[in-house]
Amino acid sequence: MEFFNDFIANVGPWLQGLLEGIGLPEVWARVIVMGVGGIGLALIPLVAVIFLIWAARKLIARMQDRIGPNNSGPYPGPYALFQTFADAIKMLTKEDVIPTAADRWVFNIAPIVILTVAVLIWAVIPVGKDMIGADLNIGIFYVLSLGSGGMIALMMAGWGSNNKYALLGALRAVANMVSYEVPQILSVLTVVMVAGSFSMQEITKAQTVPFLFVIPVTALLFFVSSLAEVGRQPYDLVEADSEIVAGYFVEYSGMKFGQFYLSEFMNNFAISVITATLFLGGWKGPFVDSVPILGSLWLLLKSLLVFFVLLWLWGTMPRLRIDQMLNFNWKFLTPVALVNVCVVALVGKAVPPDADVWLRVGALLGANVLLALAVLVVLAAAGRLARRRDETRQAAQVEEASPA
Amino acid sequence: MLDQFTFIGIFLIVALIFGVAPLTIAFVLRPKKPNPRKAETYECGLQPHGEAWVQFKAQYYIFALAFVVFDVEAVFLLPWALAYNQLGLYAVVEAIIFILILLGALVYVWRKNALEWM
Amino acid sequence: MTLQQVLFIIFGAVTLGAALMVVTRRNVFHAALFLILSFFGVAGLYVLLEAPFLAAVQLFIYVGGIAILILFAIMLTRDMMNPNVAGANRQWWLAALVALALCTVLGWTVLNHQWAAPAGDVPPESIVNLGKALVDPAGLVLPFEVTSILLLVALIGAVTIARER
Amino acid sequence: MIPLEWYLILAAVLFCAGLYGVLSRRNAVAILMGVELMLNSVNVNLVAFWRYTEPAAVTGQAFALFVYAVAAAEAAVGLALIIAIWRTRDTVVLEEVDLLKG
Repeated sequence: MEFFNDFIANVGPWLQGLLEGIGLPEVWARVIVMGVGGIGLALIPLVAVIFLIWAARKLIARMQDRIGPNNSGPYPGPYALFQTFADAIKMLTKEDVIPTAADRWVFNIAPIVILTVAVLIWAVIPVGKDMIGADLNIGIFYVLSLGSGGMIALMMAGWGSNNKYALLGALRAVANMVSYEVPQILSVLTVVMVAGSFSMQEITKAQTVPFLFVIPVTALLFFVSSLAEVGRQPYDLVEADSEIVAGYFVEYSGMKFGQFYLSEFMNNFAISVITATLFLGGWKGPFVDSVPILGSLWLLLKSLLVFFVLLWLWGTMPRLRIDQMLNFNWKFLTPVALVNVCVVALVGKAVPPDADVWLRVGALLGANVLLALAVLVVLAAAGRLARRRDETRQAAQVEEASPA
Repeated sequence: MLDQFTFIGIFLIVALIFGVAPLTIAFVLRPKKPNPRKAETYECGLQPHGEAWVQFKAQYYIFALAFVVFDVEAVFLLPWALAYNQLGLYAVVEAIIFILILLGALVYVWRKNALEWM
Repeated sequence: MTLQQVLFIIFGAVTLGAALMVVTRRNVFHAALFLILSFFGVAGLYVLLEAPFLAAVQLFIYVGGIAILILFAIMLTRDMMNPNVAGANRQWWLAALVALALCTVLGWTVLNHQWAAPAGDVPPESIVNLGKALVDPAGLVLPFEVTSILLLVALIGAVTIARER
Repeated sequence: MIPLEWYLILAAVLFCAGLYGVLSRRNAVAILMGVELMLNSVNVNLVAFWRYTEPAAVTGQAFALFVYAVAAAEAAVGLALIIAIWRTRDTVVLEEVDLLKG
């Protein structure tokens, strides 16, 4: 029974013992165990994404009053569950077209880089109690710094295609990603301040109360900026099909296109899991102490909840224009994030260090609610001011136009 | 610590394999029937007009610029945030001054209308 | 040879090889991509030096920030793809001579000096200590605040210069 | 353990590669890339000395951080200048931008 309770934690030492039994030196046995663990870890997002693509199609269809993939017709599997597999096989057997004008090397390497980066993020995500690839002491910062690799891949794709739409899409995508990285890292900063660690595992453990209920403003900032970072609706102007056809991957076909598509969904799932880990308590939940494997289930449920919110926005939000997107970031999110860091820093110090956990939580929550209210008041005032200015300008125009 | 980074290194190799494997499988499976029409640059069915590497607005650069500045700021604040629980009010005020100076920069750029998308 | 030394040679080869490509490639976009590869190599060296925080900073600021700026600048000033323009100027051989001479001098100096053996381990809380020192009145608080001013000046100056009027 | 000399030699070669780039390239952006290489080599040196002589002190890492800030500011302003020059003179080849000769 003990073994099943802690299944994953036992496989590693068992495999290592087995390998050393056949006479491998300890170092190599360790490397092989790590490699096997790594493959297992990398398979998680891949398998999850295959089903999430199906779920996304199904749910979006429902939101748009369609049926989506279903039992009838040629869809494979019950409820067309295996449709994504069929799509994958189709992608694999499609011809690969490289435009003559393309910069071949850059064009071919971009899809490899983007998928590699999407997989690499998973090394530091705690997928359960004591189940984590590497509990780095720079954990969350590692995730953020990998994001820059994704940007480079987009630039490579856009440039390498030698196509106007692709380059325009890549520029938009990168402008989008770089802008929203500022509120994202500032909200992570707040989390680090409250949790006192970069390590994803420590951040999870620090959440006696999920951070969503301690620093809700930060949670919202993080989710919105992550959404922009992965280019999901309403920020899908980077690949707006109706304007720039598909953006940076317009020239890609076959499996290279598939890799972009796959990495996009992997990133969507990754931000869901990271949001769940940072703000919803990760693998924490009832009975985790006695049955550790339950932690993974809790994490999965929480991530799916976040992913559902993401799909919900996808199904309902219209696309933003680039000026709206940049305005929203630089004139709203970034100042709010900066002020938020200051407020949390001050309130955290105002509460005496030996105070009760609940007092601290209450103070932070109260400060956050006040901050949110203040932001709303300022927004309303600014909106009123803008409207009044418009009205006076219109009145002036009318006066000018009418004969005296 | 190096043990954890050994895992990261191994995971990097695994991730690279994951990145290359689909392309390799596709390379074996896919048909190869190239023709010059197919390999033309896509421009909604028309003949591509002019060069693709056209010049873009300097506005993109302004936003990247603002990003780099705030990026560096965040990197300076990260160690401070990590040590936050062990710091006194004095240290917090110093960091807030640091943030306010940059907020001032943002406001200045905003007032100068450099953040407008033209 | 230990595993660390093998890794050093790999990262070092990546860094230097990419750096050489940066300075010799005529296509500036390719040079910029090799520059990014070189940054990755340096990040690997930082991990070997047990400074993972700096490795992440390297990726974050250099790859995510400065490299993006360089790529944007290349796209905004597209003349560089012109095949009629030579990559190197007429004094390139002189430049190579100077670089080689400096390299020899530096290498000779390094190899003729008895360097101390590693002095102890990196404390596990070194990042926390860094955070404390940055806001410590007796420590680095002045450079810390001055950095903020530097960034302010850089932002305002660069925006003023780069804006289209 | 890796001898300190290895890092120093590597940084020296990296610095010289950057120097060669700065001296020999015609394109302003490429020259800037050479400068970035040189700054990187300096940082490698700083961190290596920190690790091998005073790993308990924070100054090594802190100095590297300040170098990052300076590098970012330098790149931001330098590239802005290049863009401004491009806009007024339509070139990024520095040999053609010697105002005094007109």
